[in-house]
Amino acid sequence: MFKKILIANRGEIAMRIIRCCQEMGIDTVLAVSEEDRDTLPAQFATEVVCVGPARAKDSYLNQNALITCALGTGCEAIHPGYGFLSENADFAEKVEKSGLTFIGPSSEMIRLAGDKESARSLMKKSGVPVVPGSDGILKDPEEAREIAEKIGYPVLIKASAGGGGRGMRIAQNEEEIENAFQEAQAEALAAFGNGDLYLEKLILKPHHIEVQILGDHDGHIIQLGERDCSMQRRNQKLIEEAPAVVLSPKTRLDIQRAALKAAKAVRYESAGTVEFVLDPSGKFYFIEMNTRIQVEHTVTEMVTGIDLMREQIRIAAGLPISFKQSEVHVNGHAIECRINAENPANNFAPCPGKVSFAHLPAGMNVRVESAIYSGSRVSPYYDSMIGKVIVKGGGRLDAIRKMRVALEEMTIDGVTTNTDFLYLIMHERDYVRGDFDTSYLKDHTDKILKWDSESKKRRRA
Amino acid sequence: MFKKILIANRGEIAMRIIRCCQEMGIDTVLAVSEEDRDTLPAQFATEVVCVGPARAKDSYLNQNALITCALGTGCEAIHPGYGFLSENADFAEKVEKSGLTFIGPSSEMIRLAGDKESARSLMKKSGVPVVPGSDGILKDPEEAREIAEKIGYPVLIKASAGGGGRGMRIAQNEEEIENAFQEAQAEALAAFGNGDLYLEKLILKPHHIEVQILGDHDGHIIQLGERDCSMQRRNQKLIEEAPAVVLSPKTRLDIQRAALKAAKAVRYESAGTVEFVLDPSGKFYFIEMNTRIQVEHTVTEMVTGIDLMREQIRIAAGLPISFKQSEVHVNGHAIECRINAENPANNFAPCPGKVSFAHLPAGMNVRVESAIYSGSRVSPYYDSMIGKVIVKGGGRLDAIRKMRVALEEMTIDGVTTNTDFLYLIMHERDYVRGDFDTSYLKDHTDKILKWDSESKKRRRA
Amino acid sequence: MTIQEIEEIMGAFEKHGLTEFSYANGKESIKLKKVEREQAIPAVPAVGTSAQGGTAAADVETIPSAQAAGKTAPAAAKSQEGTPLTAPLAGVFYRAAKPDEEPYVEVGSEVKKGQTIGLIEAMKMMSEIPAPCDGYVASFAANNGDFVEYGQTLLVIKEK
Amino acid sequence: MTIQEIEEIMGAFEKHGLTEFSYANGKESIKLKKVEREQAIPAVPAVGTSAQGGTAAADVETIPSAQAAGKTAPAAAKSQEGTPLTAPLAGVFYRAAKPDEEPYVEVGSEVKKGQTIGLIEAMKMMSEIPAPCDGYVASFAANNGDFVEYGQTLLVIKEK
Repeated sequence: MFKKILIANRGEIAMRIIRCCQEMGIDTVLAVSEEDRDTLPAQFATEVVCVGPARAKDSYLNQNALITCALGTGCEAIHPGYGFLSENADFAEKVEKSGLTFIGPSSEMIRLAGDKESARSLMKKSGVPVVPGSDGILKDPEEAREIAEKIGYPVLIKASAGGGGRGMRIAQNEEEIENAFQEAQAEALAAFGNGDLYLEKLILKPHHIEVQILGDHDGHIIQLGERDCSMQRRNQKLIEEAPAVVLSPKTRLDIQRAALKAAKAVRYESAGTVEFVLDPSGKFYFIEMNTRIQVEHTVTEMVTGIDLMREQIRIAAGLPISFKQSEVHVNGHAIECRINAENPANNFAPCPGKVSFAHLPAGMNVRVESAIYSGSRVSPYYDSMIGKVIVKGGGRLDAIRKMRVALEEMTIDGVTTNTDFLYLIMHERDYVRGDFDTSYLKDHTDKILKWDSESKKRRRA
Repeated sequence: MFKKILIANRGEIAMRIIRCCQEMGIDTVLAVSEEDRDTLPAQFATEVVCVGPARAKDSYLNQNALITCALGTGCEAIHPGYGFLSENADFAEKVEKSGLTFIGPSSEMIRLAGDKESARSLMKKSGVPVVPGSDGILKDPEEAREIAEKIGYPVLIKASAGGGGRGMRIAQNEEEIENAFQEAQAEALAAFGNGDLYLEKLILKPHHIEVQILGDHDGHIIQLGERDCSMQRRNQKLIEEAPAVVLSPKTRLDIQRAALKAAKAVRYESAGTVEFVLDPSGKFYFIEMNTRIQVEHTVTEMVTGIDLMREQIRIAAGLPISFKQSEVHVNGHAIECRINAENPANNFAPCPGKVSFAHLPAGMNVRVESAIYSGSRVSPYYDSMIGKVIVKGGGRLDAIRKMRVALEEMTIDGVTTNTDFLYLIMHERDYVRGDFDTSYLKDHTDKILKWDSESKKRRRA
Repeated sequence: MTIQEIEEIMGAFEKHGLTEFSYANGKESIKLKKVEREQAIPAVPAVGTSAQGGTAAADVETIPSAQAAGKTAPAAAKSQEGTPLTAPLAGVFYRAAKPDEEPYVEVGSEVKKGQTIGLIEAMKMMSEIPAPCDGYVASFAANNGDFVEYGQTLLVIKEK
Repeated sequence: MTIQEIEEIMGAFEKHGLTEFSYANGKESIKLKKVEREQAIPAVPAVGTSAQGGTAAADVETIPSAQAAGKTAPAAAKSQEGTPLTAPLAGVFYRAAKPDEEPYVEVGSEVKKGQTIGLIEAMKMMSEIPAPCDGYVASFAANNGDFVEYGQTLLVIKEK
C-alpha cells in the first residue's frame, strides 16, 4: 500500500480523499493553489504544498508543477479526484512516466474511453447497444431515409462539424427527412463550411443511467448497481439516486450486464462508470465510459455499504477488489443533492463569498460531504459546488422525506445557495412520483422559482 | 400515527427525536427551560414551549408543567428521551391518566423493571441467570459459608442498608468468610444502625453487555444484538460498541436468547435493553432492564440499519414492529464516543461556556449526534455530554481507525472537551486489542492523562 | 418596496457595518437591526428553508419570530411600558374566577401588590396570580382561556 | 513556564482583549497574537487533536505552523527586512549552475535586477531565477537542494 500520496484536487473531494487515506494509514500531501492555502482540506492533510496561483490552469491544471511536487514531497501516487486532470490521458501518462502511480486507470484506457467514436465502435463490436444511427457520413436524403426506416423515427440529422445545436434537425417521419437534410446541410455549410451529416435515433424523454464499475489488475470486474442521474440543469447533474426506480427488474439486470460487458471489453482497471441513455420504452444505449471517481459515487456507497474511494486506492496500489460480486447487495434508496453557491433567482449565477455561518444536517443515514465551515470562503475561481447532502431511506419516499428534513436543517449564511431550490424539488409532484427525465429541469425550473419567490413573499407579508 | 408530540428533553436526544418526527410527518413541541430557549432543537422543533426556569427540577423534571404544556399545545404523546423523567413510573402514570401517550412502556412495566429485587426474582423464575447469592438476609457466617461454597469464591458480603461501599467485604476463600462477615456487620451497624447482610458472587473483570429489545402491543419481541458498554468512568459510560467482540458465537446466542426470555417474561412493549454482567469465563448474569431509549442506541442502529427511534414511536402509536427477527442482521462494527464538555486534566470537571467555533467530523459511516454549533452555549445546569460521535467499520480495527480520524477532525473551541482523551484511548494498546473491562478506566486514566500532557508539552517544546 | 429593493438595503446595511437602520415614507416603513456582534456570529440557524444568504443577522422586523412575538424574557419589556406580570407556571390563563363572573381586573384597574389578577389552571389545579406591585393595568398580553407558557407575559402593570 | 502558566497568560490575554503580548526573561520568551476580529471568528480548525478550548485564536508562536514557517504570502516580510524573492514555480532549488561550481550569490553579494541568483529544477527542466531588484543578498530562506513550493521565499534582497 502507498505510504504517501499527492491529492491534485480541492474542496469536498479533497476532504473525501484525505479522510479515506487517514483511515488507511496513508499520508497525504495536498496540492493547493495560492487561493486555497487556508481551506479545510489544507488543515487536515498531512502536508500542504502550493503549486501555483489561484487560476486553475496555473495550479490544479499545472501538470508539471503537480508531478514535481509529488516527487519533491516523496509521494508514490497522485489522486486526481474528479474534474481538473482526472480524465486527462496526457497527464496520466506523464505521471506514469515520472515513476508515480496515477490513481485511476492507465493513460491508455483513459485515451480509449475519451475517444467517443472508437469507444462506440468497440462497444458495438462487443455487443453493447449504442444509440442506433448512420455508421458514417450520409450520402444523401435517400440514405438517411433508409437508415431512419430501419432504426425508427424520430431521428436527428446533425452536422459532423456541429456544435451548439447548429446544423441539427429533427425528422419525425419519412416526409420530414428531405427538408431536415437540406436545412441541416445548408446551416452546417454556412456555419462550419462543412456539410457532412450524421443521423442518429432521437431519444425522447431520456433517463441518464450509469452503472458503477470496479476492475482490478487481476481482471476481476464487478458492478455495484446503477444510478439515475437524470436531474440535470444544462447537462450539469444536480440530484442523483440509487437505485434507478425507472428500471424494471429485467431492464436493471440487462443494463448491469451490459455495463459489465463494456468494462470487460476494455479490461477496465480502477473505479469507473458506464453511462447509458434509457428511453421510455426501457431500451438503453451506451453513451460513454467515465474513468474517474464521480461526484455521485456516494449514493452507491450508501446503498451498497462499500467504500469506493478505498477500493479505488487499493486497486491503484495493485491490490485486488476486497469483495466478490455475490457480496454486493443494494439496500434501500439513496439520494444526493449537490449544494451550489449560486442564486437560482438570478439565472443560477455563482455566489462566491464568505460563509459567515454554517450548520450542516446530520443524523441517521444523513451524510454530508463538504469543505465548508463557519468562516470559510467560497472562491470565485472554482466550481460553485460547495457540498453534497446524501441520505438513505428504506424506500425512495423515505429518502425524499429524509432529504427534506436534511435540507431544512442545512443553514449556510453569507453566500446564496440552491438549497431552497432543491428543497422545493423534493416537494414537486412529478419528482416525488419519479416522473422525470433529463428535460425535467428545463420544463420545471420556472415553476419552482415562482413557488420559491411566492413563498418568500408570503413569509414576509 | 401521532400528529403532534411533546419532547420532554433537550440537547442531542431532542435533535434526534425532532429529526425522526419530521421524517415521519409528526409535529413537535419542544419543552424547554428558560435557559434553553435558543438552543438548536428549539430552532428546529415545530413549536417551543417554556415549562420553567433553568434548574431541571423546575422544568425538565416538572411533571405537571410538562403534561399541562402537552395538553395545552394539542399534543397526543410525550417523548421523554433518556434521563430526566424517562424511567419515572409516576410520571408515566400521570401521562397515561391525562389521556396522553407516554412514548415508552407502560408505567406498570417501568415500575416492575425499576424494582430490582422483584425484577431479579421474576428473571430467576423465568430461567434467566442472575448473579448468584443469598436469597435474603444471612443468618450467620455458617450460612454465608454454605452459600459461598455453592456459588464459588470470591464472594461479596454486603449490608442490606448499604451504600457508598460501606458495610462491604470481599471473601476470597472459606477462611476469610468469618472475618468478612463480622467486619461487614460491625461497619453496617455503626454506619446504618442495621447489621443485616446479603451475600453475592463477586464478578471480577466484568464486561457490561446489554441487548437491545423491541416489543410491540401484538406481543412481538425482537432482539437487535448486543452492545459492549464496559468503557465506563465512575459508572458513566464513555465508549460503547456493537457487537461485543468479547463474546464467543455461542455465548452471543445464549445472551441474546436470555434477553428475549427476559423481555418475554414481562411482555415488554417499546424499545428497551436487558443488561447483563459477563465474567471472563463467559458466564453472564442479568442485572436490570432499562425501559428507555438509550444514549448508545445509535451503535445498534449503525450495525443493523434499523431506526430504533422510529420503531419506538411507531410502537407507542400502537403499530407493530416493522420487520421480523429474521430480517435483523448485524453488519460491521460500530463504536460510539461520548463527547463531554469536561476537563480530564482537572479531574474531569465540567466546562460549560460558549462554543466559539465548532467543526464536526463527517464522511462515510461517520455519524454525529449533537446540538452544538459555532456560537452555541454549553449550559452549566445540565449534563456535560454535548455530543456523540458514532462510526462504523468493516471490523473493529477499521472502526477504531475511523474513530481516530473522526476525533482528529472534531474541532470544538471555547469549551474544553474530552476529545483528546478519547483519541488517546483509541491508540491505547489494551483497548485496541479489545482487552478491557469495566475497571479499564480506573486503571488506565492516569497513564492516558500523562500521555496527553506529555504530548502537549512536546508540541509546545 | 419590492423584495429586491429590501434586499439591496440589507446589502448596504451589511456593507457599511451598521447596527440599526430605519426608514419610513408615510406609506411604508422598514427597520433593520443587527444584534451585537457577540450574538451575531453564532447566528442561530433559521427555521424553515430560509437558507438565503445574508439575511440571518439582519432580520426585517415584519417577519414574526418566536422572539418578537412577546415570548422573550420579561426583562425586555420592563423599562418601556411598565412591569410585566409573567406566568409563574404553564397552563390556561383565566381572567375571572368562574366563566360567568366578572374579570378580576380590566385595563385601567388599580391593583395592589399581591392582589389576585387572574388564575392559571394546570393539571386541574387553579393557581391565583398575584400582582407584582402597586399600580394600574396598562394592557393585557394574554386573553382569557389562552394557553400560556412559563414566563409568558400576561399583562403589564404601570406604577403610578 | 508550565503549561498551566501559559494557559493562565492566555486567559488574561483574552480577558483583557489584547491583540499582541510578549514577554522574555533571558531564558524563556512567550509571544501571543490575535488576528483581527474578522479572521478570528472563523478560527480554522486546528490540525491534530488539539481540541483544547480557548487556544484557537491565540497561538503560542513557539508552535510551528505552516503559516509561521515562512510560507505566508511574500507581502508579509517585505517591509521588515527587504524584498523576498519567492519561487515562481515548485521544484528543487539550486544555488549553483552545477554541483561543483560556485554559488551564483552568497549572503552579502551585490545583485542587479534580472541577474540569475539560482535555479529551480522541475520535471528535469532548469529555470533560472532572476533577482527582482537591485540590492544585496540579506539572507537565504531555502538551502541548496531543497524542494520549494510555489511562492516559498528563497532569499531576501535588501535595497541599498
